[in-house]
Amino acid sequence: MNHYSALSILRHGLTGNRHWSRAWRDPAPKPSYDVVIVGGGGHGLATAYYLAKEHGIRNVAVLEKGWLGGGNTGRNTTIVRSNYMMPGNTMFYERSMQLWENLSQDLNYNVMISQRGQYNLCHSPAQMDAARRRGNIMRANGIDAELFDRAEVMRRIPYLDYSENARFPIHGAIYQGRAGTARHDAVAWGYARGADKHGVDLIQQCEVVGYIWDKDRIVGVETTRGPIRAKKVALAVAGHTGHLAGKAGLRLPVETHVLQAFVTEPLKPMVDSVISFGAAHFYISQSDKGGLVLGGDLDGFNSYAQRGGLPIVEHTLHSAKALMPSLSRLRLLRHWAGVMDMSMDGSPIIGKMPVEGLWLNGGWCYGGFKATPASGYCFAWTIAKDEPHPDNAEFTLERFERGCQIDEKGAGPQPNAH
Amino acid sequence: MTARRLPSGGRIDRSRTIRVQFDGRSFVAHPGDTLASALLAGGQTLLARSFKYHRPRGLMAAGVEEPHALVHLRDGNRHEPNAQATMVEAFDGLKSTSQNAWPSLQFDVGAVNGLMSRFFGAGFYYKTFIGPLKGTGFWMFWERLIRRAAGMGRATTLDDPDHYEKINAFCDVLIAGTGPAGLAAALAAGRKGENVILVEQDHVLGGSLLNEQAGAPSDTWLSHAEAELRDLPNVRILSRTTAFGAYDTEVFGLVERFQDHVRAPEAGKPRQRYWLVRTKRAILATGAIERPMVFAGNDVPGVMLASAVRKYLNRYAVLAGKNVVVATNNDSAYTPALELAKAGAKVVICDLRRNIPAGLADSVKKAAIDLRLGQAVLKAEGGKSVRGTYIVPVDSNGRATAKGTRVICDLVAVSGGWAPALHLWSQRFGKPQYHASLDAFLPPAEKGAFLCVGSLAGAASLQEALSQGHAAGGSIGREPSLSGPDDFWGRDLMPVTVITKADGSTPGKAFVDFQHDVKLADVDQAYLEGYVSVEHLKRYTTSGMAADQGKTSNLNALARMATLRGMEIPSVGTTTFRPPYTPVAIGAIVGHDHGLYFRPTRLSTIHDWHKENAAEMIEAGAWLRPWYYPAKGENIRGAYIREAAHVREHVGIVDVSTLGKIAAQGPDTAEFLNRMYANGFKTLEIGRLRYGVMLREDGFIMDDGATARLGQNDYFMSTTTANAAKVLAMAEHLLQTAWRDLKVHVTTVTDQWAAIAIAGPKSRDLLTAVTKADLSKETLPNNHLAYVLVADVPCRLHRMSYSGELAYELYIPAKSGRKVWEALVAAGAPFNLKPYGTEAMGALRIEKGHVAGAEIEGRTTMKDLGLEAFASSKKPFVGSVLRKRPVLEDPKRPSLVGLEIIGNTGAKAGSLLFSLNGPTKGHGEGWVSSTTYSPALKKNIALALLARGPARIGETIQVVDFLGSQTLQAKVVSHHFFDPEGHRQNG
Amino acid sequence: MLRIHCPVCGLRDETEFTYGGDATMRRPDMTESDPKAWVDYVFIRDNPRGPHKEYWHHVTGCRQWLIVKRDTLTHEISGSYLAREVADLADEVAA
Amino acid sequence: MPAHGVTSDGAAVVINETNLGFLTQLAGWARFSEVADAALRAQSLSLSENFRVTVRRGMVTAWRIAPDRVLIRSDVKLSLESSDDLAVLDLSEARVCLTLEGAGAAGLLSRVIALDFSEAAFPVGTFAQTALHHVGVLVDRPGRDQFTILIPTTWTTSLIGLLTDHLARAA
Repeated sequence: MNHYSALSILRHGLTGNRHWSRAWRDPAPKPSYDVVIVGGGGHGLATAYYLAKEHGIRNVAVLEKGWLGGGNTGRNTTIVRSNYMMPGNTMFYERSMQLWENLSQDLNYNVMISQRGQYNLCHSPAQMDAARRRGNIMRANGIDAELFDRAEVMRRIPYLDYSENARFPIHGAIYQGRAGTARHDAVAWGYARGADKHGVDLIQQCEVVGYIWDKDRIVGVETTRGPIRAKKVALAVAGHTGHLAGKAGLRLPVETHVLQAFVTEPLKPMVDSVISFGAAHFYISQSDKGGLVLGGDLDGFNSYAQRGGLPIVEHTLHSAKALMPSLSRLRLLRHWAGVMDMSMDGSPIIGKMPVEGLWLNGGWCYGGFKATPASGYCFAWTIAKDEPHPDNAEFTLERFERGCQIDEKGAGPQPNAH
Repeated sequence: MTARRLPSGGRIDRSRTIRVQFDGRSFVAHPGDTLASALLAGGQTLLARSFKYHRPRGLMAAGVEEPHALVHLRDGNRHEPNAQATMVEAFDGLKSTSQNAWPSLQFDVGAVNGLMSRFFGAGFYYKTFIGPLKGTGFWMFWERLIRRAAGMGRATTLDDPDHYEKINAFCDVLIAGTGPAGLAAALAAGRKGENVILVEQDHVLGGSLLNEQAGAPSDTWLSHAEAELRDLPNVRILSRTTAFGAYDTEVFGLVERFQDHVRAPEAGKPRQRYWLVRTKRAILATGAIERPMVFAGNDVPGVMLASAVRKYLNRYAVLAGKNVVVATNNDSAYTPALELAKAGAKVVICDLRRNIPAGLADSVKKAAIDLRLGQAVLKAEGGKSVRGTYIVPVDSNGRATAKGTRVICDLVAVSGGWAPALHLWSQRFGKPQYHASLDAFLPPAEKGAFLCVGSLAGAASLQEALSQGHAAGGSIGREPSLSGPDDFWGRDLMPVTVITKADGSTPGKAFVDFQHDVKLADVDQAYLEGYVSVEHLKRYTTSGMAADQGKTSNLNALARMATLRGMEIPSVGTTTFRPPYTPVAIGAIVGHDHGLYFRPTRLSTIHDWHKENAAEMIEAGAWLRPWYYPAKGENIRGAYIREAAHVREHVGIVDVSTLGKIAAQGPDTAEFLNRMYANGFKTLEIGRLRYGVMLREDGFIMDDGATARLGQNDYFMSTTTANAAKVLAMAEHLLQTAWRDLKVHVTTVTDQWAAIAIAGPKSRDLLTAVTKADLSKETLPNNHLAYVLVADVPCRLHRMSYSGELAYELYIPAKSGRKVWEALVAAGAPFNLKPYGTEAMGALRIEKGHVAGAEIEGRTTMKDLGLEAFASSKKPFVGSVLRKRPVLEDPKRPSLVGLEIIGNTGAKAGSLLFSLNGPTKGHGEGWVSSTTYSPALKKNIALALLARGPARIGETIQVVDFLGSQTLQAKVVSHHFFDPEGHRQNG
Repeated sequence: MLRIHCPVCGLRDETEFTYGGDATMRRPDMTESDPKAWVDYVFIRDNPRGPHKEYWHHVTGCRQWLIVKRDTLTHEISGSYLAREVADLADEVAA
Repeated sequence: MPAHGVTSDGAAVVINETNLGFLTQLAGWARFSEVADAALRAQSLSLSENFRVTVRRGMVTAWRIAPDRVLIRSDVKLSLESSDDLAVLDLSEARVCLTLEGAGAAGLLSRVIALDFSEAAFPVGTFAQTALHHVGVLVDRPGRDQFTILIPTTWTTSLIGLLTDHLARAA
């Protein structure tokens, strides 16, 4: 295993880059493990990493049906932030932010955390009030937040539409300076390399097709590479949670929906922070490579196809030009889609399931990427200790029958509204 | 490289001369040229600098696959970055400049990166800049510099002066591509009478036929075919149009570059048009893109695709070089080689294959071409222009087997086979099939409603392409017949494109992805590090992720990885293609839907009066509403306090037309309302009103409003402005599914009625004067309605109060809204009537303790908001079971209270509440939902949700606004601040 | 973009409709007082990967609620019905 | 109003707001066909089985807008009463009537409405309920180059603005 540093780059460069070793091993599955994590995305890999690092549980396998990081980890708009106001969410996402802030050093892998700040624009006095409530909760919990009036927003991001023509004038914005972006693929690879270093087996091209049961207890998984027994089976399969939980006889408060993302041709630096439009679901940032990364609404109907439609392309680009008229002559380079587990209140589920032997981490809606470190951290804790960490204590499956939905938007039990 | 324009030939209009500019230098061109062909004709071979190493780059291609020649186009507010010179039609006065180079294209400081390239390998950034300390500061310091160096073109922040349109189109068959196969398909389908949309990205039809020498036999067929198609009224031909995306249910997105080939669009013409096409079936005839080869120096200006060299020669009459090395692994490069020789170039062909078809060998011999079989270009030499090649004999893996020879040349024409342009197909259906003999991915000839024809489907000859097209179109009329050169690339291709030394390395940088500067060595390194799946390879090296989306690189990267892994290409995988096929301008997709037309605007029929009377307007969902009516020099605070005080003292009117209104009709309406609302509605009498609260299915409050019973079967529901559509949709859903037993119809009548609230102690007097009706307390008590005439307009008067004053809502036939409003204003003078806006309305309702959107925010229950008394316990209603879930019954939940702020400063909505001496940490004990200065109480007051709220009345608490650095104290009081007994509204 | 057949209006763009989710969920009777039944109805979904019966509201057209049979993996639509005309919402469209 | 102009294809259009007259919705339940048909016969009309075909006689027009609803435009107010089988609703104030005329009328509508306005797909004498810039409208085609659009009153200014914006940009 190479330690990464400027020095290692120098050394390998001088020897023709012919001696790099694998970032992670490619082991064959063993017959049994202490913990089998299903899903080799950011969450599954982070879980494995923290299981090994924090809890010393190293006899772990991560099973991935395709290639590591091939799901939503590699399909999102890379935004990280911790501006949540609902109890249960606030500190969870802040833990994630704090883990992000030192993640590159922790993993010895530059995941390119760029704390370039995020603006949530407000377009009415009511939105300003709601932003103030959110910001105050953040501040009272030790999280940075600022509220800007129109003049300040105009000074900071002058290229938005402040003209008479703006259909929804900008009244102000709530800003989190520590928010920003990360290099999404690097997050998966960094965790993979870290987990591997601690002895975790990362097994790609290994699809889970069913469970091994001992009476009514799950004791392993059936895979395309044979049966693998495990003391604990943990699912972290965003987009496919319902499908795999279904095989264990669980029905979930989750619908699977498709979410698109967009990138323009590469440009010299233009947008230096993350900006979220408040008049429609739309946000924009610029990647280090120069492409403007745009995000919008869900396509709106149940879908497992990693393919979006034109209505949302139009909706997103309408919003783009409405917010920033000069985008008009720039060109959309590519749009793609991922499938999201949209939960009934917009918040995730992390915990032990009513089926013995099964743990689940899912229902991330669009919040999954920014949650990756805390999700892995808390899920690992929950699996290792058989009880939730305080930061994920509210993310239970039972909250719906108990009446404590964590509904950040107040949109109600309508998955496509979150 | 010594390109020049030939004295004759080509498909350009030599009768006219135009001038184009590049980096301030002027070039002569002719209509029919592209910017690329004009620059090439003028000898400008250096056009760009590469992304990472800032290497000099020229033209590699002549079409959409061009990876190098991206330029800035036009200037000022029409400035546009990243334009492909090969796709820009030349027009007189065209201005272009180079990008990503400093201080100049010729001497670019960034080229120093090239010297450091051994350290900039795959994954460079992931391994460096991690920083010695904790935190993100170290990386972010470097990131600023890296961002500046990255990116390609520079964008303008000026508004786009041009306009765009969207057009909805429908057809029976959409045909993408007007090469021989596409035209044959269009002819057959057109003759059949199908509605055809025929799409061509070029400005002329013909596709690959245009690369034939002018005057070729196919020209006659082409002109006849085009003439016939243009005569068919059922065929719509869209040239300068790209089908950029294929979507579900046979929907295609096209962008027509309607006026992009001129300096500025003609007056009235959109720059581009976005066609949204719904078709029954699609015929894809999008052709194929030639593959480059991977060898050292394969990016040096002067190394071009053989097909591009041919296109420049035959279409633009530009001879790209005099001494040409043709490097190929298939037959298709022989035609350009022969044509180049004929045009006077000295040609050497090195073909990887040891044997070639006899016919080819003969013709080459006749043309005195130096043919070297079993050889390949190991290295192209040169900096800003190619100077020569190093040619070696190679084995079947593309490895040099012996020392080679140096051949001086000024042009290298390369063909590494062809890749069918299956992007549209793949966008829709995903993974295509790999065909080993063609070393290419191909779509199936037919899938769903898609047919693929021509080179896209691997047609082996011009005639086969025509036949496929003819059949796909419906085989109507005579099948076209044409013979072309016998040079099918797939006939005897040797599937090797990577040329290395015997040890597998390249003597210099060999590029796989040109635009992103991904080298063969980067692929090799990715392999070493285990990034071996095609998606890892792509993401780790960024191969295929540039603006050309890997049109020339995907297959070569894949092939290399397959070699390294010792696998077949399909086992390594293929990436699926994502729309758009080529980048599309954002403005084109937006059309008119920006600025004021980003979303439609909803206006009350009284709107113009408000504007004429200087109201400040405010967005409320899609509506604009009067916010306040400032007197001269008055700010919002002054205005709302004055307006609210005026209502309490005299009388005011406010436009409430935005309230949602629903007609609920039918014999079972009472039962329907009884189920919809938490309140009982069975006993509501005709002529009476009742306030109601409606829950979501999960038991949280959804909306509130008053319902009037107008007749036996006839009810009038009102909703909040925000929730009107949601309530109607839910009612329709229940009535059409679970409650089909109910004979009820609901219809929106929001637009049928304008509405004005008249509030204040003088409201009855005013209305009596205006209506001449008896509106006394006895005839029209609170929560009753009456039918009145105002200015001869028959209206309905609801007596109900939101402000807590004696108040009415007047429902007016919408189109008479302004007339009635003006009648009230006119008659109001003696009563000192003033209009008021939503801000004063808010102040009044807060004084009265009524909840609104800030309290009904999707997470509050009836209990939370002190509305429990309205919930009937005698009947089930929507949400009645789930509202009783355990956590929702917890008395510790934040519940509605009033706050009297101590001191002279008002609290801000969104402030948090804490116990007086408790810590100000965490989520607090509640929050301030709505605030106002109360003119009636002469105090700053607020509505708030406070844990165990009602039990804490009398307590003093802290109100903290961290964001505004403000800590206040407030007394917890009942939210019914003003006239809690309702004397005024019931008076 | 989906093109959805409305039995009243004909084949229309998805943009004329709003989505209403799983149509196999049967709303408990109004008199049902067991919270479990309501929790199930309101929150819990089968969320199938493949054939799906779902509500669409033709909101800018005839304002009818439809039940559409659509595959969540391929997006292929294989039938649409007026919700009001389907006798038993859970079972009828199974054919 | 009227607004004269051309589309970007150069085809002429005239947009005009005309008097709607009276608009009445009849809705019903199981006996709707029978009851509505009877009510329509009083106006010398009949209930169409078809949701596309406009039924017109003289100054009275009927559109079957849903299985159990029909919308009637008339020059005089209809004297109909609600009953247990029929719900009568006056919507005269809830819609504004816009006419588009000229060779460019269909082309202009194609730019703002997702429908096929070719004569084969949208024959003269038919109608459709659809979305114009996200707003539900009813489009009727009394003549080849002639369209009538019923727009919800409060959206009218905005939608006319969008239509005339197309003409203004194309001017």
